[in-house]
Amino acid sequence: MNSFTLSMVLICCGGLAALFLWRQFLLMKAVAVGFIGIGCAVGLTDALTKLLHQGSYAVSLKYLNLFSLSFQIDGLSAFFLVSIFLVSLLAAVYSFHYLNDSQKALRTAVSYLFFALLIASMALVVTAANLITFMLAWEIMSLSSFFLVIYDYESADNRKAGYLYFVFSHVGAMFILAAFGIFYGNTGSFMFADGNTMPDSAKLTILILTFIGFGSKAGVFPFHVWLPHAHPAAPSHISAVMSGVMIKTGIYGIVRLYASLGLHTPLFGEIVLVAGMISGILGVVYALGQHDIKRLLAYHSVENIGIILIGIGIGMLGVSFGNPIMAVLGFAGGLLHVLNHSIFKSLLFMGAGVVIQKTGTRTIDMLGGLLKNMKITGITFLVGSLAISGLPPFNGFVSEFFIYLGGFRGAALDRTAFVLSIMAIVSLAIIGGLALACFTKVVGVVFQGEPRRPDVTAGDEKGPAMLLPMLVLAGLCFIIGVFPRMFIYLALNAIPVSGLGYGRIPMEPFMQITANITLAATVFFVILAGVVALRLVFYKDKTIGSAGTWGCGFTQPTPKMQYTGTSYAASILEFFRPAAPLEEDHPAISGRFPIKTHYHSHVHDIAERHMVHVVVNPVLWLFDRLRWIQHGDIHLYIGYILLAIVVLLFFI
Amino acid sequence: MVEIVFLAPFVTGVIAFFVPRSLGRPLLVLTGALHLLLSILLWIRQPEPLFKAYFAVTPEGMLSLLVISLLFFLISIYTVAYLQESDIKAENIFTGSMLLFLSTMTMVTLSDHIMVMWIAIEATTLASAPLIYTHRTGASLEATWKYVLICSVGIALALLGSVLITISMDVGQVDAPVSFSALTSVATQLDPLWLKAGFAFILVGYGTKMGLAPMHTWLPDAHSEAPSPASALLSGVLLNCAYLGIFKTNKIMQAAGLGDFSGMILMGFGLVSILAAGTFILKQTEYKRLLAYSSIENMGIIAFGTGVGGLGAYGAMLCLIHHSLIKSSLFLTSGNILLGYGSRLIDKTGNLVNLMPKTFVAFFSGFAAISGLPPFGIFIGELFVVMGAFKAGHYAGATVLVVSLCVIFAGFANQAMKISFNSSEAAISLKERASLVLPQYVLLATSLILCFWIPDTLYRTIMNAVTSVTGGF
Amino acid sequence: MNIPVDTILSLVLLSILFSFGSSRLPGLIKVLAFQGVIVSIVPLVIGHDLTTGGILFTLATLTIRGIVIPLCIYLAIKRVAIRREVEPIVGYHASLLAGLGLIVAAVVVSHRFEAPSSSASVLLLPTAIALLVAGMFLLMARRNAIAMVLGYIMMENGIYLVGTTFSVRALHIVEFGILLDVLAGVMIMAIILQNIKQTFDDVDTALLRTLKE
Amino acid sequence: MIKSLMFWVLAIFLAPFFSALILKVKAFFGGKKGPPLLINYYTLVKLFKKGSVYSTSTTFVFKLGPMVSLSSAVTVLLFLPLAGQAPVFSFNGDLLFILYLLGLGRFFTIAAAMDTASPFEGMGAAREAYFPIICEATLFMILILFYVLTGELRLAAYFTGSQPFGLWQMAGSPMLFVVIALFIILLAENSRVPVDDPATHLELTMIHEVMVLDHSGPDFGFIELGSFCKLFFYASIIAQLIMPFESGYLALNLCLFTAGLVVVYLAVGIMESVMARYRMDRVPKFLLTSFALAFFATVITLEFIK
Repeated sequence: MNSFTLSMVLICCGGLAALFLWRQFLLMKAVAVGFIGIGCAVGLTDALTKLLHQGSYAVSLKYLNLFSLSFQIDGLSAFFLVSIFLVSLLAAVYSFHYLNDSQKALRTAVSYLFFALLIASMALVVTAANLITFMLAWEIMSLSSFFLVIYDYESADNRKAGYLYFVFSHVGAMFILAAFGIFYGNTGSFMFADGNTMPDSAKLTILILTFIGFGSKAGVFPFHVWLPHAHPAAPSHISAVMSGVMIKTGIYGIVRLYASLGLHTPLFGEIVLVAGMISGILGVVYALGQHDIKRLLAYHSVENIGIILIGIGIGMLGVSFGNPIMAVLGFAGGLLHVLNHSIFKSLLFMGAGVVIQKTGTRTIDMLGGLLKNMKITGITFLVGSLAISGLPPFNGFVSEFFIYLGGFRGAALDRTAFVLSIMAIVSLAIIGGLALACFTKVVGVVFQGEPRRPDVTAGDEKGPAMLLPMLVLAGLCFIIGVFPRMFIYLALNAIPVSGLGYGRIPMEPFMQITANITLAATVFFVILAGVVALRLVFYKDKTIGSAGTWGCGFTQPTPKMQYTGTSYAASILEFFRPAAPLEEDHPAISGRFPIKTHYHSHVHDIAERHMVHVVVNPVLWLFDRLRWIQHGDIHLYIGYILLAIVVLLFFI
Repeated sequence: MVEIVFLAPFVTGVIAFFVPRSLGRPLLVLTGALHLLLSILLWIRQPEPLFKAYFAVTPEGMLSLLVISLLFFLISIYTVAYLQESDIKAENIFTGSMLLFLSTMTMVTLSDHIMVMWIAIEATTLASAPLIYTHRTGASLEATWKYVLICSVGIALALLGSVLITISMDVGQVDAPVSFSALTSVATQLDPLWLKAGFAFILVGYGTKMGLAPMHTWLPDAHSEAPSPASALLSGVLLNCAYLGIFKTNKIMQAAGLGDFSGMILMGFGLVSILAAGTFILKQTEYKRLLAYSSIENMGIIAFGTGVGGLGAYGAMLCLIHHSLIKSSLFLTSGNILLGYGSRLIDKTGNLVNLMPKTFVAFFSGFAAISGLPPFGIFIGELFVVMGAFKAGHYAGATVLVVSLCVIFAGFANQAMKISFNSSEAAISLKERASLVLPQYVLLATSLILCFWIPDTLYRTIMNAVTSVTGGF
Repeated sequence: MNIPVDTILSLVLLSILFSFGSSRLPGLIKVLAFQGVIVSIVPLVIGHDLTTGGILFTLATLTIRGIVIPLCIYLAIKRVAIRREVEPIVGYHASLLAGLGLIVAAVVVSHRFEAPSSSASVLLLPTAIALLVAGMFLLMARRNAIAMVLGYIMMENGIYLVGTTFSVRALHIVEFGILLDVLAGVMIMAIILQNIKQTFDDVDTALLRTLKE
Repeated sequence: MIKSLMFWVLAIFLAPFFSALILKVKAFFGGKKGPPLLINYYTLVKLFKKGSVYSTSTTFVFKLGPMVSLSSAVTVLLFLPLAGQAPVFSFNGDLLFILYLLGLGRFFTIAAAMDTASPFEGMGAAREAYFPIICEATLFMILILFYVLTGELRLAAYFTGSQPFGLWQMAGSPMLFVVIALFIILLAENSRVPVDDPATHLELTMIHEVMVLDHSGPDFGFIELGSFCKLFFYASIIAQLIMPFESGYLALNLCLFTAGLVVVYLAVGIMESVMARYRMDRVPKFLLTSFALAFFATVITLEFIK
């Protein structure tokens, strides 16, 4: 039994064991977390070794006497496996203290079962080597994650979220199924490997259909509608896994299909690139408008998926315009961003989880000043925010750096590539700026200043099992940001299988880039150290006073007067109003003795609006028109039979 | 000595009419067990029938027979528990009709002569009519009336179709017994015009019974009014029997080289049925009708797959088997829900997950299974149907299929989640005894296992059944 | 041209028109009985397989179609004292016109099929089709449940006509089974009729429209 | 290397001096004598001597802010070529690093401001987070232009070497647009009039100044020094754009460079003297013009080249 299978078995055992032990709450949690954790660790080491010493490992089982379930671990799969197992491992550890409601013991056990299933199915998705296997794993993944989303089914919102997610993932799966049908219809084979033996038109159709299907899983605008509903609904460690790695399986699918079909027409690369820009910018804009911290993070997943797609799109353009360096830079950047995003996004969701568990609210504008009592959470969250804003010296910067370099390569090419690259670069810049604005808002409002409500404060941050994973992830953000060499190497090892046809990629130039990043980071730290030293010198035996914040002459400041996240984002949202219509509910103050008034604002997601107006309502209307055919009159029913016969007789 | 398989339940059925309920219930279960035993023996031994002219052991027949007896055995176990919970007047009639129903359906699976097949199928209608009228209410009466009349009219057309096929023999000066097997062997000599006409009438006739739109109109009424075990039998088995008739006729058409004609028609009816099902699933208010319409949908998929042929036909066969297993389990579960909430309206239910956890497990996994989610078998069936359709180049058809599957899922998922998770004030008196949930679990487990591993003999049987309609994968 | 057969068949066609015209149930039943008798003697007149078995079977058919079925329906009416109108959805005159129309249509359609034993009679196939469609017409155009049952019986007559006379290889045992099925069907329908009468104290199917969608 | 380091140190020390020029110009326009040219040094020294008072609302982030912003600004100067002299560090793509490092500094400035729980500082922070977004877009536009012209992504490559004039040769007149765009960005990024008025006394209308209200003593000194360096960075870029001459002699280069710097600072001063501050909601339009200019320049040039 090779170690991959071993890890699968361990993980599933963990899930099942939880189901049997649910009466002893702590024991159940310990066993489940233990098994799942060990399983993930085994899988992680296995994937890492396979990624470092390239080469593909395949296994195939007989299925239904006629078909086969075949699995294959090549560079690409291994790369995704790394992030899957890494995040799942930490999320499992986190869950030990996060799921602490012994009233819900059975439910917790069930959630562990589906959690294990989710991890296993994700791993199987990225290792599946033929269509049947892929669909099987894919659907199991959707189903298990659905159950995790409706963990708190008591609230109607969560039920709606679960329903949305269920429908979206199934419809997406149907698109993929149709694409696979065309695949099989043209090749007569179920293996991904045989993909390149069909006409280009079919290839393009498949790529586009799968792009829609996988996009609806990955949360590409406008197929992201389910995402901001589902991720807040799930428990935080699940949100971490879903947002961190599950949606990446969609990215994997896109890359895998691209690799197996080997269709290098610019068109698809352009589609991916444009989709990436749109989801990137709109994702972060909507994120700015959110009041619920987990919804905000969910929208940031849309944004980062956009960045990843920009990277991959640049890579694809590089391939189709015969520019290897651009291609490699794009793909490397995109893939590395997959890993990076899985790290800092799960870190942020875990942080948000701690906040929610301790304060009991998800509304940003009700929080404040948490940093004083929640040092570790605050610092790690700060690190995550810096990383997701793509600032050096953290990991987000590295991947964006590579994507930028690729984009600039593209800017030197001819027309279409040139225009698209310019757009890509500029939108990346805008995304970066907006992300910075958004996370200064979150950090500033949630963790800094004073508590906005006296009743909403965090006493402490107990629960080492929750803090440890966050520390590890924060550490990773830092390490990748300063010493990216190793991780770029991993990403580069993942590329060759993606059908670029360059064979082995020369490492040296890219290693040089990483060396530069390391250099710059170190320089920055040296100078920072200098400044710190300077500060120490300056403050040597000086009087450090302490007083309230200066109210600029205003004498009665209250915490309620602090700038809220809503007002913080208002001016930027104003700039994007056409794309993000803002709905405000604010009865004007009137009369001599005005009654208490309120202010609610909500940023509408145009995709959600139009989905309802353009898709749902017409379908319902159409089918409502048809309902009369079954109106209970037997004479008419017999008429149908006669009708059917008459119609058939015409065909004879 | 094949005939005993349907004679035995016939005898016990007749007996059951005249015994008190204390004897009737065990008789039901015993007959179920006996029937299961007999059909397994039949499966292993493959004996020769006495009247070769009328009966034969065909692979597709064997498949349906095995499914029937397995289902009936489990359902009979459930029925006993169900009867204890609910009060049914004239229980002996119920029991007797169940057994007669079983015997007639068994006869369908074994019959080889066209007319005998017709007789058997018409007999199923007559035997199952009392089941639908069990509750003795106005609505159930109406359902029975529609069921009997519409099915009789439809099946009358099927009779005409059978006659037309014999005419096609006269025209083609063929001299062979009027049995499916014989006809398939001499199909090429049959007169195509009359054969086509015959197929058309048989399709509409048996299609009425199978629940293909637009002849499906009786189905939701009958399924919703019948007591749940009966609905399970109707939906899980009866539809397969009707399908068997169409399948065999389609075999003849294939052999006669009219496969494209029959395939097209089958696909057309399949798509129409799926669309019709979608229409009513979207805003359905009663869960039993919901399940009934979902049966129509699945019958549509099966017809479509059969029409596609090749991998599609294989998928259709898988769908057929798994649909019987899962849909009957769902109907049994709906019986629990009805006993628990005392209403067939979805709005009156809710919070099943807490109020009846065991039933919830059965219900929700049944829902997941019927909507084609793994690890249950319909998933693989639909997968093959869609892929086969694309392989055969029916892009438009496949597209319609996929789209309507999406719509149906959206509707079904909505209702299923309402039943399972919505808040509810209902007070549940029902105690979930093992015999009220175990049958469903067994059925689902069977489907789950069959999704990953099909015993070799079963596989070969399926293949033999399909090969005639298979243009190779 | 086969005089006796065609005269008989034309009688059948006439009976269709009568059935469409008749407003009272007893009359309708009488027409159906008459129709059943004629239909069941057609094989004899066409005269293939004049074996004893054939003759016996024909007699059996005659008794069932011509006597038993109409009788049991008549009794059903008697028992539950149902109002005697057929409650038409399509009026009588319109029905008559429709009847004429569908007879013509049947003749036209029958030309598309070259009947194997058209030697027997030219009117055979048209009559069969006409009976079939006329039965369905009654089923669709009469609200009274009993009239609908009678329509079903008319359909069966048509099919019987096709079956017994066209296909040479009719095995009597099989046909007898069919006959029994039809009989049982009608019996069950009669039972349901009585139940409907008891439940709704009327057999107007307009009452049976509660189950929908 | 050593020379470059010396230049770097020199830059840090000269940055406050040049900023004083602005004050002088404003005073001149105001018909006043104005503060001495070394005013900024006096201020810094005074600040460094003082102690500090910290708000009870603040956390370590508040103390971290000044240090990070200062060190980011200083680090940026390391990559800046001065007077045709190669910078200390330079690698392919260092410009990206520079821009994002300045972003890091901004992040911490904002964080420090939010730390004080003061509504006014929050207001300033929101603006500080908003306007630079457009500036970055403009900068990247210009970056694309330079990259396509020179094929290099190193700041040093544009202003050192034998052909500093290259950009003008290749781009021609559109480079004028670039200069203007860069100037607008300089005004915005360093919160000068018309985007922000460092001399105003109404907190509601401030951007940068209001964010540092609560800082005092050496911390405030750091912030001041940092903003001087930042201003110097942008100014010297523009200076080397408008004075793209490379005589072989270091001294001469130095003079030219200084002249360029003086011109830029004077321009800023004049701007501040003759213009009023825009209303806050007008600022984005102002910045968008810079973006438009850069875009225009880029497209025009590249069309000509291709």
